Order: sequence, then C-alpha cells, then structure tokens
Amino acid sequence: MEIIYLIAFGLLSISMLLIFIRLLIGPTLPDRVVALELLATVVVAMAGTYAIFTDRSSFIDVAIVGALTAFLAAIGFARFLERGGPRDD
Amino acid sequence: MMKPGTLILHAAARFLVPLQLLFSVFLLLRGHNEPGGGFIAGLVAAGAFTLYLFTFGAAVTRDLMRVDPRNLIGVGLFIGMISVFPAVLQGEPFLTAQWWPVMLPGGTEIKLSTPLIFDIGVYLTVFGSVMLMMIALTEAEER
Amino acid sequence: MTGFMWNLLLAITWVVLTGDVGGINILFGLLVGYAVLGIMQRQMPSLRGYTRRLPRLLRFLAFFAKELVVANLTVAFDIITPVWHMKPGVIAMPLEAKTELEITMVANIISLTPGTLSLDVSDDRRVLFIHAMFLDNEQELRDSLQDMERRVLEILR
Amino acid sequence: MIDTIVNWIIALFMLTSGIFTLVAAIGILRLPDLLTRMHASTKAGALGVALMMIAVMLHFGDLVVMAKALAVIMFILITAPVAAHAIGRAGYFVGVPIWVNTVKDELFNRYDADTHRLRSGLETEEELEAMKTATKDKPRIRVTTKK
Amino acid sequence: MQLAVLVIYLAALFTPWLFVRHQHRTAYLMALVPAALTVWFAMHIPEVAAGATLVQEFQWVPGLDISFTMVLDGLSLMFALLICGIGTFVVLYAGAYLKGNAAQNRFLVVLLAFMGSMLGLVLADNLITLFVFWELTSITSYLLIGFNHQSAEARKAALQGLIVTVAGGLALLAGFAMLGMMAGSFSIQEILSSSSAINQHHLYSAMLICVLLGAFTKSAQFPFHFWLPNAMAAPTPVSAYLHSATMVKAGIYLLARLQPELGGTQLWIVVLTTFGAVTMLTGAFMAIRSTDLKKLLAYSTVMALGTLTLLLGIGTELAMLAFAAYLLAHSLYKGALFMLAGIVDHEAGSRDVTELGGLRKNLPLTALLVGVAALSLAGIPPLFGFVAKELLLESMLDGAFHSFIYVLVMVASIFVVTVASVIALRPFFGAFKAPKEREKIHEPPVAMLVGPVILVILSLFAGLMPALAGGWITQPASNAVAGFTVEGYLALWHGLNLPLLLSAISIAAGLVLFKYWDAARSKMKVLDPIVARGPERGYFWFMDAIVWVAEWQTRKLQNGSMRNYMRTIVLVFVGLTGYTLLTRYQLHWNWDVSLYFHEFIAVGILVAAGGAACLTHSRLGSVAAMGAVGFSVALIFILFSAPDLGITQILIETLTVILLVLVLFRLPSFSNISTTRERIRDAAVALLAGVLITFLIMITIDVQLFEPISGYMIENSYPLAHGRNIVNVILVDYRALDTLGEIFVLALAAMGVYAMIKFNPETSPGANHYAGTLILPKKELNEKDIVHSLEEIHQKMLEEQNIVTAGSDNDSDDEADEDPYTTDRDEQNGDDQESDNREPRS
Amino acid sequence: MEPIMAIAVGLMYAAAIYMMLRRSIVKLVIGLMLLSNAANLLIFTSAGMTRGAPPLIPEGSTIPDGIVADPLPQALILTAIVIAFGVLAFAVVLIHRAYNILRTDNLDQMKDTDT
Amino acid sequence: MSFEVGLPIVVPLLTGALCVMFWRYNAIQRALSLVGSLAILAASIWLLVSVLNEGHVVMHMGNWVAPFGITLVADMLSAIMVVLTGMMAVAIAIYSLASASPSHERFGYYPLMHLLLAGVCGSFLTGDIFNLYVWFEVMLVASFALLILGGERAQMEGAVKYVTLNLVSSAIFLSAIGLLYGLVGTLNMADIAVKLGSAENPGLIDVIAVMFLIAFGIKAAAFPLFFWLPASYHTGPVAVSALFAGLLTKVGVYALFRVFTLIFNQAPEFTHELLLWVAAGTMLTGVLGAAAQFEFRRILSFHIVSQIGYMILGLALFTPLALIGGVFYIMHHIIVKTNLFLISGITHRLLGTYDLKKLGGMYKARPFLSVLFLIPALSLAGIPPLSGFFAKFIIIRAGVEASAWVVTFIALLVGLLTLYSMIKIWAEVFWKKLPKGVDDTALTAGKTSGSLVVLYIPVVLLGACTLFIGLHGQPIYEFAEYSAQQLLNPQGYIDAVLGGGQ
Ligand code: NA
Ligand code: NA
Repeated sequence: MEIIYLIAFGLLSISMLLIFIRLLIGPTLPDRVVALELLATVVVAMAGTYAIFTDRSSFIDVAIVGALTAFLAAIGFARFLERGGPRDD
Repeated sequence: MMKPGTLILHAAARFLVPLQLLFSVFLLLRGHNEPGGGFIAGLVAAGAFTLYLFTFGAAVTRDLMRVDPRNLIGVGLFIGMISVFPAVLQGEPFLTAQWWPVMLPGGTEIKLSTPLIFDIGVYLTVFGSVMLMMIALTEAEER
Repeated sequence: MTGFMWNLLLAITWVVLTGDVGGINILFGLLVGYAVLGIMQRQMPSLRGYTRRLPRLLRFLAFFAKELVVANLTVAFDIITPVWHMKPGVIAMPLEAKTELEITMVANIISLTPGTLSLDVSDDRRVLFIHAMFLDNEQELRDSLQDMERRVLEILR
Repeated sequence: MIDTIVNWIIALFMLTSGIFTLVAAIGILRLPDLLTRMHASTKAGALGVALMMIAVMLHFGDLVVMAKALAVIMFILITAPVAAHAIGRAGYFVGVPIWVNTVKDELFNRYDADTHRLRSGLETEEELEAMKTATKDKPRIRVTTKK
Repeated sequence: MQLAVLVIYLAALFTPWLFVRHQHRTAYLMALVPAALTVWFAMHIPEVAAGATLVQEFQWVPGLDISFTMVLDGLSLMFALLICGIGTFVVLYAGAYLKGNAAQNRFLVVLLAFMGSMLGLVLADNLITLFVFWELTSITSYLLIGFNHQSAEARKAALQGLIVTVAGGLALLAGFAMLGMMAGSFSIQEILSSSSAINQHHLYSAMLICVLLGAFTKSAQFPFHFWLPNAMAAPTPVSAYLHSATMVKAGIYLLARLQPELGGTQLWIVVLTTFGAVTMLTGAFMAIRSTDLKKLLAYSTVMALGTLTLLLGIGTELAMLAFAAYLLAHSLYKGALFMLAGIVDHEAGSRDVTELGGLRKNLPLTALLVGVAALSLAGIPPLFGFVAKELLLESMLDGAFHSFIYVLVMVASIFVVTVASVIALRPFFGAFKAPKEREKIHEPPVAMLVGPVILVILSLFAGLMPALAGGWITQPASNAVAGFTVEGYLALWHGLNLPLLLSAISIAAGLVLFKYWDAARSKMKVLDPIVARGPERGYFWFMDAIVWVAEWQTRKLQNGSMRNYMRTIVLVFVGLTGYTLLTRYQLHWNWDVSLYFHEFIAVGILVAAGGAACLTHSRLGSVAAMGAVGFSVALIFILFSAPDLGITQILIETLTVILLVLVLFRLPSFSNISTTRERIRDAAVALLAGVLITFLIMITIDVQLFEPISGYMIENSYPLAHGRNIVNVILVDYRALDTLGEIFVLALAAMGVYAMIKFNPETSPGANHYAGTLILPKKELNEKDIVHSLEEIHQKMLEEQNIVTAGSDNDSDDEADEDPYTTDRDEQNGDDQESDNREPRS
Repeated sequence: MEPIMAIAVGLMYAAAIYMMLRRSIVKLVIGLMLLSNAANLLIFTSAGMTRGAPPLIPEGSTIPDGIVADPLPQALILTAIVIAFGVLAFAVVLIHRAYNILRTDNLDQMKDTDT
Repeated sequence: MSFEVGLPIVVPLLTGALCVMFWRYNAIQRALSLVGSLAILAASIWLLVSVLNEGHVVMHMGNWVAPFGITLVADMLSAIMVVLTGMMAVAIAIYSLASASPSHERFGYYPLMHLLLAGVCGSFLTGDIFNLYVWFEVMLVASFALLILGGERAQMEGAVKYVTLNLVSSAIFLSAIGLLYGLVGTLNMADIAVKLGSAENPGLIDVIAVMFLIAFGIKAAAFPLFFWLPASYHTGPVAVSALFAGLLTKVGVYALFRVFTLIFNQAPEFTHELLLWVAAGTMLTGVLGAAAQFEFRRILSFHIVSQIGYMILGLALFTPLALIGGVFYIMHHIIVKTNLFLISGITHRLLGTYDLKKLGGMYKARPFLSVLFLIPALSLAGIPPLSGFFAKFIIIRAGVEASAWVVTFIALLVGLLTLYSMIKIWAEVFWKKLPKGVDDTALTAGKTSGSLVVLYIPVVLLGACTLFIGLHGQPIYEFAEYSAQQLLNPQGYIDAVLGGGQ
C-alpha cells in the first residue's frame, strides 16, 4: 500500500514543482497568483494524503484551514489589480 | 463611495463568513485536544472578516463587527490576564490552571478552566489585532 | 432556508431528548426531523416544498459529479496532448437567476464545470460573462449551460 | 476482504486525485493564457482535492473525519470558483494578454473604458442614459490615482 | 572637621536664599563663616605645633574602603588656615567687587563650595575622599573661571582648565587605585605608617607617574602650565583665591602629603627637580614677557609652583623647611597682589602695565600695599618672602645637583625681581596713564582693602618674627611633609653667606633688567614662534584631534547607511561565530540523508521560492514567491508532524501576503541601483552567513547532549493538564506565560500599525512639538525622484526595466503600456511568447 | 532529512541577508520575512524532525501511542511565528509610512537623523 | 507563595490591558498609568526586600516545577533592575502627564509604555531563555510603536534602522535558542547551566555563547553593533527616548550579565576576553561618536553606547569587584541617563529645539534647571561625589587590580571625553548667550507654567537619587556587592530554581 501513497505523493510533488515554475515565470501577476492559489490547493491535497499515509486524522484540520483561507490571498491580489495596481508587477 | 466588490464576491462572502466564524469557534473550543486553539481560531476569524473587508469595504465591516477592534484587543488582553489570577486564591502561583467541572442539565459535564479562558483571551486579542491592522490599512487605502 | 433551520432545530431537540451527542444520533435526529417536516410541510407555507429539494439536490449532485469528471477528462486530454484542440472565447449568457445568491451559485457551478469559467456579471445582473474553452459548438454549450442553470435554480427555489 | 477492496478503492481515489492534480499543474504550465490556465487550476485542482478527500473519508470511516473531509470539499468547491472569478475578472480588465487563437470575446465591447461600467448589452436606451449620468456609483476600477 | 567642611557647604546652600534679602551684603555675612573657621583652626595651632595630630573618623562607603575621616596635622593646618583665612578676605572682596552684578549670588555659592572642597581636600585622610574634593575643586573652579559665561573667551579658558585638571585627575585616580592596591588601604595615615615598601613595588613607577600627572596638571607644572594664565579670565577674587593661594597648590599639597612614602626614590627626585626647575624658569620667563598685571602674577605663580615642586624633589630637611616657608610666603603676598591688581583694574579700568602709570596719587594705599607685597615677592628683607627665598637658595646649595638647576634657579630669581618691580612701580609711578579719567579713580571700598592690608601685614610680621611663624605654622608643616621632626629654624638673618650673596646678585640683576624691560620685551618677540609652539599647542592639537577622529569615525561607522550597519553586523556575526567554530570545535558530523521525494520537492521549492523572492524584478512577484515559501514551510511542518504549525503557517502566510499587497500598492517597484560588484559582495556576505548557519545546524543535529525536557510534558499533558493536544497544552498551560507575552506582542504591533496609519503631523498639528519629538524640515526632493501617482510609478518602472533589458533579446511583457484599460486591445503589441501571430477576435 | 534541511535553512538565511542588504525598503521587508521563516525552520530542524507522529494524545489513552514529535519546539515556533507576524506587520506598515513621508524607498536616502 | 516576583510583570500587563480597554478616555488612562507605575515600584520594592531576606525568590508559573514550566527568578541583580524599572516608570509616568499630547494618549501612549515596562520587567525576572526572547519582543514591539508615535519624518527614518537591526538581533537570538535547545533539550537557564556544566563539548558551547553575545550585544548597543541606537533614540517623543535611554539597552546588558555568569562561564579566557574587547570598543566609539554631534539627545544617545562599554567591562573583567562595578554602573546610569533626556525635553519645551547651536541662555534664565542638569551631567562624567564617580571608580579599580591596563586607560580617557561632551552641552545650552532669532517667549516667561512644574518633578526626584547615591553610596554598594556575589556563585541560583535536590 505504501507504494501507492508514495506515488500519490510523487504526483502531487511533481505538480507542485510545475505550478511553482509557472509562479516563477509569470509572466503577469495574475498568472503568479493563480499558481499560488493552486499551490495552496495542492498543499491541501498533500495534507489529505499525509493523513492517510500516517493514519492521523488531525492533518485533515490543516486541509480545512487551507481550503477555507488560502483563497484569501488571491482575493487580495485581485483587489490590488482592481484598484489599479500594475499587472506586470 | 467606490463599490469595493463584485456581485459574486458579495454573495460568496455573505455565505463564507458565517462558515468561517463558526469554524473558528470550533477551532477555539476544541484546541486543547486537537489542532487548533485560540490563536489559530482568532486568525481564522480575522480571515473571515478580512474577506468581508475586501468585499464590502471598511465602513461596512466596522458596522458588521459592531465592536471597535481596539476594544476587542483590550477585552482580549484583559481576559487573558484574568486567567492569571484565580490560582492566587488557592495560594498557587500565577497562571496555575484551575478546572471547574460544570454539570449541564442532561448529564453532560463541561470542564470550564482558566486555560480555556486564556484561549478565549488569545482569540479575541488575535482577532482584534489583525482586524485593527487590516481595517486601518484598508481605510488608508480607500481615502 | 427556513426549512433547514426547522430541520436542525428538530434534530437538536432529538439530541437533547435522547441525551446522546454522538454523531450517529445527530444524523438520526436530522433524518427524523426531515421525515417530520415531510409530513408537516403541506400545512406550513414557509416550509412548502422543503423535502422535495433533497432528492433534487441528490440528483443534481450526481449530474454535477458526472459533468465534473467527464468534462475534466476532456480538458485533461487537451492539456496533456501536445496540440491544442481548444477554441477558447468569452460568451455572454443571459441569466434566469435573479437574486445575488442564485447568480453566485450559478456562476460558481459554471466555473466548476470544466471548460467554462464565470468571469463576471453585468452591472444590471442580466448577463453572465463566461470564458469557455471549447467553443466548437457554441449553441450546444449555451444549451447545456442553460440546463445547468435550470437545475441549480430548481434546488434553490 | 472488504478491507482490501476498500484499500484498493482508496488507492484508486488517491492516484486519480494525484493525476488530476498533475493535469492541473501541467495545464497551468502549458496552457497559453491566463484564462485558460485558470480553467485548469479551478477544476482539476478542485477535483484533485475532492478525490483525495473522498479517499480520506473511506480510509478513516469515522463520521467526524468524514464530516471534516466533506467540509474540505465544500470549501474548495466554493472558494475555488470565487477566487477564479476575482482573479480572472481583474486580470481581464487590467489587460492581461489573451491567447491569439481565442475565437470570440463578447465581453470585449461591453466594457466601457470611460465609465468602466460593464454593460449586459440588453439595456434599454433609458437605462444606458441613466448609467452615464449616474455619478454616485463610481466605477469599480480606479481610473486614475490621487495626485 | 567634617563639620567645618559641611558648614561651608551649608553656607553655600543658603546663600541664594539670603541673597534675596541682603543682596551683595550677603558676602559680608558669609565671610563670617570662613572667619570663624579660621579662628577655630587657629585655636588648634598650639596643639598641632606640639606635634599632635587630630583625627576624626567617619565612615562613608566602607565597602570600598572609602572613609570620610579627617586629619589635622601641621601640613593640613597650614593649608586650612590659608584656605579659611584668605577665603574670608576673598569673600569680603567679592562682595564689593561684584556689587550689583546679578550673578553675584551664584558666584558666592560656587566660591563657598570651592572653599569647602578645598578644605575637605587638605583635611581628608582617605585618598578617594581626597580625590572627591580634588575633582570638586576642578568643577567649582571651572564654574568660577567661566563666570563671564557669555564670553566665548571665558568659556574656552574654563574648559581648558577643566580638561587639563580633570585629565590629570583621572590619571591620579588610576594612581590612587594602584597605590591603594599596593598599600592595601586608601587611608593616607595607614599608607604613611604602613611598613609595606611601596617604592619597591613593581608598579611603583607607573603609580608615581599617574599621581604626578595629577599633581602636575593641578599645580600647573610644565608642560601643563598653560591653563593657569588663561584662567585669568576669571574675576579677580577667583584668581586671588584659586589661582594663587589655594587650588593650584592642591597638587603641591598632595605631593607633600605623600612625600614620606613615595619620595626619596631616584625617579621622584629626578622628575620633581627637573619639572620643578623647568616650570620655574618657564613661569619666570613667561612672566617677564607679559604686560597684563594678572598674567604677570599668574606666571610668577607658575614660577612659585615650580619652586615648590623643586623643593619637594630635593627632599632634604632644609628643603622641607624652605618648602613650608615658601608656600606660606607665596600665599600671603600673592593673594594680596591679586586682590590689589583687581583694585587697580577695577578703578583704573585696565590691568595692562603699559597702559597704566602714576596712579599713586589716586591710589596711595593700594600703591603702598603693592609695594610691600612686591618686596616680599622679590625676596627683599625684612619681608617673609626674603626668609623663604634664603631658605630656598640654601637648600639648593645644600643638595648636590647638576649645575644646570642652579643656573635655572638664579635666572628665575632675577626675573622675579624684575616682575616684582614691574608690578610695584609701573602702574604707580611716572606720568599718569589710565583708560579712566583721573577724577574717577579713587580708593576702593574697605571690604576690598581688608584682605590685602592684613595679608601684607602678615607678610611683614612673619618676616620680622620668622621664629614665631616658623614655630607655629611652617615647621609643623615641614615635619608633616618630611614625615619626621625636621631640625632647623626660620630666621631673617642667617649671616653673610652664599645665599645672601646670590640673593643680592639676583636683586641687582633684576633691577637692571627692569630698567631695560621694555626693550627686552620687544627683543624677546623673536622667541614668539617658539612660545607659540609650546605645550598649549599640544592641548589644542589634542582637542582638535578628538573632534577630527570623532568626525572621521562617524563618517566611517555611523554614516547613516543602514546597509553598512547591516553588513557590519552580519560580518561580525560571521567572523566571530565562524572563528569560534573553527578554532574551538572539531568539525565532524554524520550524514543521515534519508528522505522521500516529496520532502525533497518541498524543500526544493522552499529554497527556489526563497531565491526567486530575492532575484525577481517584480515586487508582487516577490510577494507571490514569499507565498510559495510560506506554503512550502507549511508543507514541511505538515510532513514532519506539526499540524498546528502547518495551520498557523498557512493562516499567517495568507494574512502576510494580504498585508503586503495592501501596502505595496502605494510603494514604488523594485529598482536595480546596485552595481554588479555590490551585489556580488553582498551575496558573498550572505552566503558566508548561510554556510555558517548550515554548519551550526548540522553540528547541533549531530550532537544531542541530553534528553529534551518535553518528555515530561508529553507524559503529563493529559493526566495533569487535561489536554490531548500537547502543543496547545504547552501554549496555554506549561508555557502560558510565553503565550501571554505573545498576544501582547501582537496587540502592540497592531496598536503601532494603527498609530502609524492614523496619527501623523498633519492629523495632529502641534502634538509632536508638545511631546518633544524631533521635527526635521520637510525633505527636499529631487524633482526626478518625486513620484506623484501610480501611473508615474508604473511608467518609471517600465522605463527602468527598459534600461535594464536594453540590448538583451529577452522580450518580456513590459511594453510601455500607456493605458492598461484600453478597449482597443488589439493595438497592444505582442507581449507573450504565445501571442506572436495575433488574430482579430469577433 | 536534517542535513538537507540544514542546507536549505542556510540558503534561506543567505537569501534573507542578501535581501536585507539591498537599498529598497521593500526588499528589506522581504528579507525580514525570509529571516523569520528561516529562524523558525532552524528551530524545527535542530530539535530533530519526526515523520508522521504529531504530538497528540488519542481519545481513550493518557499518553500518545509510540514516539511522537517533540512538542516543545513546535510550541516555541508557534510563538515565534506569531511574534514574527506582529513584528512584520509593523515593519511593512513602517516602510509604507516611511515611503509616504520620504517619497523614496531607497535606504541610502534615509540618513537625515543619522549623520 | 512568592507573588512578588510575578507582580512586576503582571501589574504593567494589567495596566496595559486596562489602558487599551479604556482607549477612548484619556483621563482614565492617565490615572491608570500613574497608579500602575506606582504599583510597579511598590511591587519591586517588595521583591527587593524579599531578595534581601531570602537570596533568591522563585515562582514556578502555572505550578509546573522547573525545568518543565517557566520559572520566574529574582536574584539581587534582577531585583535591583526591577526596582530601577519601577523608579523610571514613576518618573516617566509623571513626566508624561505634561509631555504626552492628547493625540499621543489616544493612540496608545500609555498602554505602549506600560507594556514596554512589562517587557523590561519580564526580561529581568524570567529564568527561561525562550521566555526571555518573548519579553524581549514585547519590549521591542512596544518600543517600535512608541518610537514612531507621532509619525514625523525623523521618527520614520530612525525607526527603519531601529526596527531592522533589532529584528536581526532577535533572529540571531532565536537561532541561538534553537541551537541550544537542540543541544541540551531544555530552556530553563538554571537547567541549561547544569547541563552545559556537565557537557563534554565546550567548543560548541562557545559558538552558541558567541551567538548570544552578538544578539545581546546588538540589544545592548555594543561595539560594533550599536548603529541603530544613535540613529533612532533621539527621534521619538522625549519621554519615550528617556525611557529607552534608561532601560532598553540595559536589558541587553542584563542579559549579557545573566548568561555570561550563569550559563557561559566555562571558558572565560575566551568569552570574557572577547567581551573585554567589545567593552573597549564600545566605550571608545560611543564617546567619540558623541564628540562630533551637536544635537542634545544625539550626544546623549552616543553616550549611552559609551557607558554601556563600562558595564560590559565590569562583566568582562569577571572579578568580584568588576561585577560590583558593572552592577553599580547599571544602577547609576539608568537614573542619570533618563534624567538627562528628561532635561533635554524641558529645554526643548522652553526653546523648541534640540540643536545646541540654536539653544542658549538657559543658565541665566533658569538657574535651577542648570543645577538640575549639572547633577546628572557631571555624574555621567564620573565627577565625585555623584553616583557616576563611584561607578567609574569601582570599574577602574577593578581594571587596575586585574592589570587590564589598556581597557583601564580607555575607561579613563572615555571619562574625560564624556566630561568634554557634557561640558559642551553645558557651555552651549546653558552658558552661551541665546542665539539671535530663536523664539524665547517660553524661556523668558516670568512664571513657570503648571506643565513645566510637572516636567520638573521627575527631574528633581532623579537628581535627588543621583545625589543620594553619591553621598550615601554604601547601601547601593552593598546591593551591588550582594548581586556580584550571587553572580559569581551561580550554584545558589541553580539550587533555588531547581530545588537544590535535582
Ligand atoms: Na538533535
Ligand atoms: Na542536538
């Protein structure tokens, strides 16, 4: 069974890496923000995986908080753009 | 007055904020046994109101909160301080945890304790502090 | 909403009466409350149609899950294949939904459906602007979106 | 026996979740413009989490955990599109480049550069007039900043 | 005796209060205090003359061996009498001299305080107590010299006197510390009576030099003599009191006091005789170059101080006799002369002898008194000055010294006769000459004359009855200085001997020199450059050097550049820690690199995001990268069993990003001003620090010295603290105090943020002035640096980026985007790699 | 794991310090953020890292089953995170205000109180 | 139960919390502030008495025995520091009545001040290294907020440096704690001392010691880490900078004293030698920095640096007498430096500037103020019989007895240069004629206004303390001696905390 978990972890990790690359290359701010948002989502999935992996349900709480809060950053960025912040920045 | 959010955001915020607040209280109350606690709960609550802030603006959020964040901080700190003293009555050092089991009608026992009071103080302070900063910053920006 | 509140209230009463706060018991309380409301709703205007929503909701969820997976696969296919099959574009969709909540629900559901993404609602709330990935057959897309909206509204109204 | 089957189902969910997440990641990396990338991130991402949470539900089988996992799914399903809407809209309006092969843009002409109002295109003449003269509702996007 | 000192201080304290009612008459009232004390001390003369030593013990800080014990022996008695006696006259004199001056009360306060300090100095038994009074005399004298504080000249002179004497005082303190350590006590009596061979101690030389530095600076010995003439900026009573009779003799007093224990060594003899003789000559030489009455007197005082030092250096019994006699004689005539010079200045309006002449008609009494005192100064019988001078010459001839010193003494004696003549004759004889009109010049009030009259009478009296003066006053003093009963006596007539001859020669030569004084002075102008290169230049050089070094250091160290501060601190950290690590620890560790792929990715993203946050040119890109850092940290926390931390990290990260986004809205974008070299240097510094940290962590994880205490926490979390989340239990119970502090930190930060945003000079005008905040003028900005709006910021950023990317083929999306909201989207030029062949949309 | 983390943390420190040596106050703040994260990770790493054993006591027992991660550093880090957040918020707004008043984000132009 | 050891922390925390609660009502805040500061003083004196009776006063917070919980410990040094904090609290509270504007009060002046005091007291009393970090931060953030209160340009410029460099210090401190915990697995300082005492690897301990030295060195403004202090201390409201001047850097010094006597005492030939050079550099650079300045508070700020050098010198020499000197110096300096800043505030009130070139005429117009200035100024320069003299004398004597000639020479030289600076202020502000064009209406106003009287009260009180210590130094000396004795024998501290048996 462990191999499955590790494959799942591997898939999520590679996802993180790819998302991170998008975060780096942008090119515009919204692109980065979308990447960041997705990164947070993957962290939530990671927490879930880890909960299964270690058989500890406590990690689900992390997932809940992640799911509930992480999008706020995106809203913040969106607000920045809406108020006239430069998109290239 | 600039209209801060969009329709979709408005609706989402109205829906999400109560959920987040509820969740924050949940985190607060069971923090002693599971991940959570006053600090985390306070941050979640602050996150909720920050969403509201971004969606509806500072004035509306202030109105929603009713209490000035500084009062929240003051009360939070004061509650935090309250938990310092009950032990003195027992001749025990400051901050010694005191537990008062309370029997609810229906046979359930709830344990009131100074750590819980303390956690509530933490919750209010954290909540108040973050909101004080966020609202002030937003107001400065809205000017 | 009122209906759900009543349901919750009944469940809580059930829990208090039985004196057992366990999760199973709460669930059972909810079920009992739901059943009771099913009987009562004919006499109370504010509760009218409450119990009908549950089956609708379940049906919608099934539909939505199917859409989610199937359409996701389409998108996924396009993503992982080297050549782009997509024909993206922004379309304006006239809205049936009226209230803020309805519009938001519709918009969100559409966003969650692969291939479509709600961008914004016009100021007069009549039109939802949607970014779609596959505009090969625009009318078909519009139809399915309208179908989706109808289903959502069915639950909400 | 049942345990094994459940385990395999869990494994299936986990792997699917991973794959969908990966698809989202590839999508966000490969897709040509912001809006299409957001398709990948919103759906595949949400689906990835949802599937993982279903795996969690199955794995723990505990009611509380199931409720929590359900909450995660619900929250993701609510917040992901909202965030996508916020970013997509803002990105579009500040002029983030759009893919050249985009075939249609009905939003394009509905957006008034002067008043920054978003018209539906279904307004009557009077409504349009009223919109132009209504000064108290300022645009949602700031045109200029304070000097 | 403690009471005596205290009474004077109390008198000082009450003066302002009395002054309100009695004005300048307060001085006459106050003169009663030293007068009474003079009487009181005089009553002890017989006792002390009989060889008794009065001791009054009193503890002060016993822990430090500092006592307030006071001792009255021959030496202190002589000084006490001089201090109180001359003090009485000076206070009286000051009452009249400064009549009508608004600051007279302050003057009296400080003068009395000085008197108390001086008295304390000579009575103290404890070295440290002595030092306390020593410094007090420096400070009070500073205040007195700077009496005319609105004149920059006076301030400068006062500062000079203070710096020189305090510098010496600090050396003295070190000397005392050493002496106390060597003798095992700070009590002078114990030191003098102890059997410890202090002059054999290996620190003796160092200690002696320190003590001598103190004494020499205070007593204006060469090369520190320059401050004394400059101190003549002080009002005359001050000069009369401090700079002739008392304070400048404090150093002499100290040397005399310690002579029995410290004296007699080769070092002592050589240093004291050499510096004494040189000082003597310097004083005499400088005196005849001067035309200002007070300068003349001041330099002759320098000469006298040199003489006294010389005598202490000689150290024979005869020298001790001469020492005490000379000291007394000098105090008597010099005190009188200063006061008289003040009268001349006061009445005639000048104290420059070249501007004065023929005043004897208007100031007959003054002229007479000056004449008599000058006789004493010149050492002419039957005045006490003669007695002292005879003894001086005798003890000179008695000792076996280099002939150089004889010559010096003779030259000085000749010059001093000239000086005396100048003082006595030039202002009073010849044609009338004075800045003031003749009719307005008349004898001063009695209060100003009392002192000179009595002092001159005493000079005469002591000269006529040297045995009496010797037996009662100077011989007990000599005994105290010598440390044993000195054989010998004071007499006016020692018979025809070599000293008498020398005396006669010097008088004759001095008179001859006086005749050609004006010519000689102009001839001596040739020497001015040499004089100008005197030790005073050293003082100025030192003061300039301080300011120069200070400014240089400030330019180098405290140069206002935060980055320099930062870099210094980091380098210190790296240097010190690295040095310690390399020199004091053997580097060794075991690698344990078992890790999962996903962990590696998490860490990799962490590092990459951190790097990206550094290297990106976009502010918000940097913020987004920080978000990624935060999420990877959260992931690491999750992967390593810290769910609470994971949750907190996610929440905090989100809020931080929001905060940054809110704030960055108003801030300009990054600009690349640093040169590549700068960046490489900073990167090197940063990397060094990073490597160091890595090493430290590696060592720490390799070395686990003890079991952590958290085992107890884990075991008792549920049974005792009723919590299942141990981290939370630690936070709210085990370490609740930390958490208590932490919420206060957060609250404080919030209050600070709130205040920053809402409270500024515009919102609350005047508030900052009221609170005493530093208010700088509005900053002048270069027009090109002023940024008015976001568009400009944006524009500027783009321009800068164009500059940065100019020449590179990396065509990114930073085109000059005049209006980002344009509806005419198609006009936007290609800005994506993917958007090369844009098609029209419908 | 720890050695890798040690290197990562070292790099974080380096990045933080590098940022704090820039002229721009915004970069300074980014540096501060990195620094506080790095310090937290340092504590986390040097106290030893444990996989999959959160310091929680399961229902029904009074001590955790098996070895759990050291809860104390976690509590310390939690405190440190909060403190760092407060401080950082302050710093961020400070540069905001400083910029508003001085109209420059160049640290080298902030010398008027200090030369 | 020894509540007195907790009260000096709890009282200002409570005052602060209450002040925040009543943020709308300035009058209530003022009253709370006054009562609160008096209460700190009372509690601290209670503590001092207890320490004199019992040697060490210990309280295990939350009733968790050491080393598992956080233990508050007061030895003589802590008690002295806390008493001084109480005194400063009262002085500043009074001064603030007439120097804090209503705006300042509305924006948290009083709670910030009391929480700063809480942080200071907490730092002095805690026996836990991480808890020390927490109190440091409380103190630091409170000081940040106080420093910028008013939003002047100078404040912002100063604060950027103050905040950044202090945060660097905190980061180093935190890192050192992390490493230390990794090594010994405990946070209680007495426990750390026991464990390090029995550890085999002193070299590594020295590395940690050096990190602590740097972290606390920054807080204490030691050479070459002091830059933040002269850049910022003179910018804030004057009562605030007075409080900072007296207390904040002393917390760093206290921490150095604490850890380098209790924990890192294994290799004094290395660590304390290092401290010696730090001390020498601090004394010298500080005093030279001042010589180039012409701003009242800036001169004083640089002198804080130089005086810190003396205190560190006391620790570095590490002999009983030297430690006595160090402690004595701390006591003296807190009072004197606070007082000097307060006086600078009065002259500012009278003439509206801190620039020496624009000040003047004070001696003529305000003779009483002149005397009040001379007392602390001369004391700072080490002129007898004021408190500073004994402080300096003990240090110098200790230096001589330890044959540390170079530093002793520097200490003496610095004494001279300190006098030079003080005299510069005296000559410029008091003696010099008032320069033309300076508004002197407040200066020449015949009657002393009520608010000015309030400003004088703490100055007089502190001046009296300086005089008292100078004239009757024995009790203070005994306090210092007692604390030095305890510092040199950490076993007593360890036994008191760990219960002796462990
Ligand atoms: Na370890
Ligand atoms: Na270790």
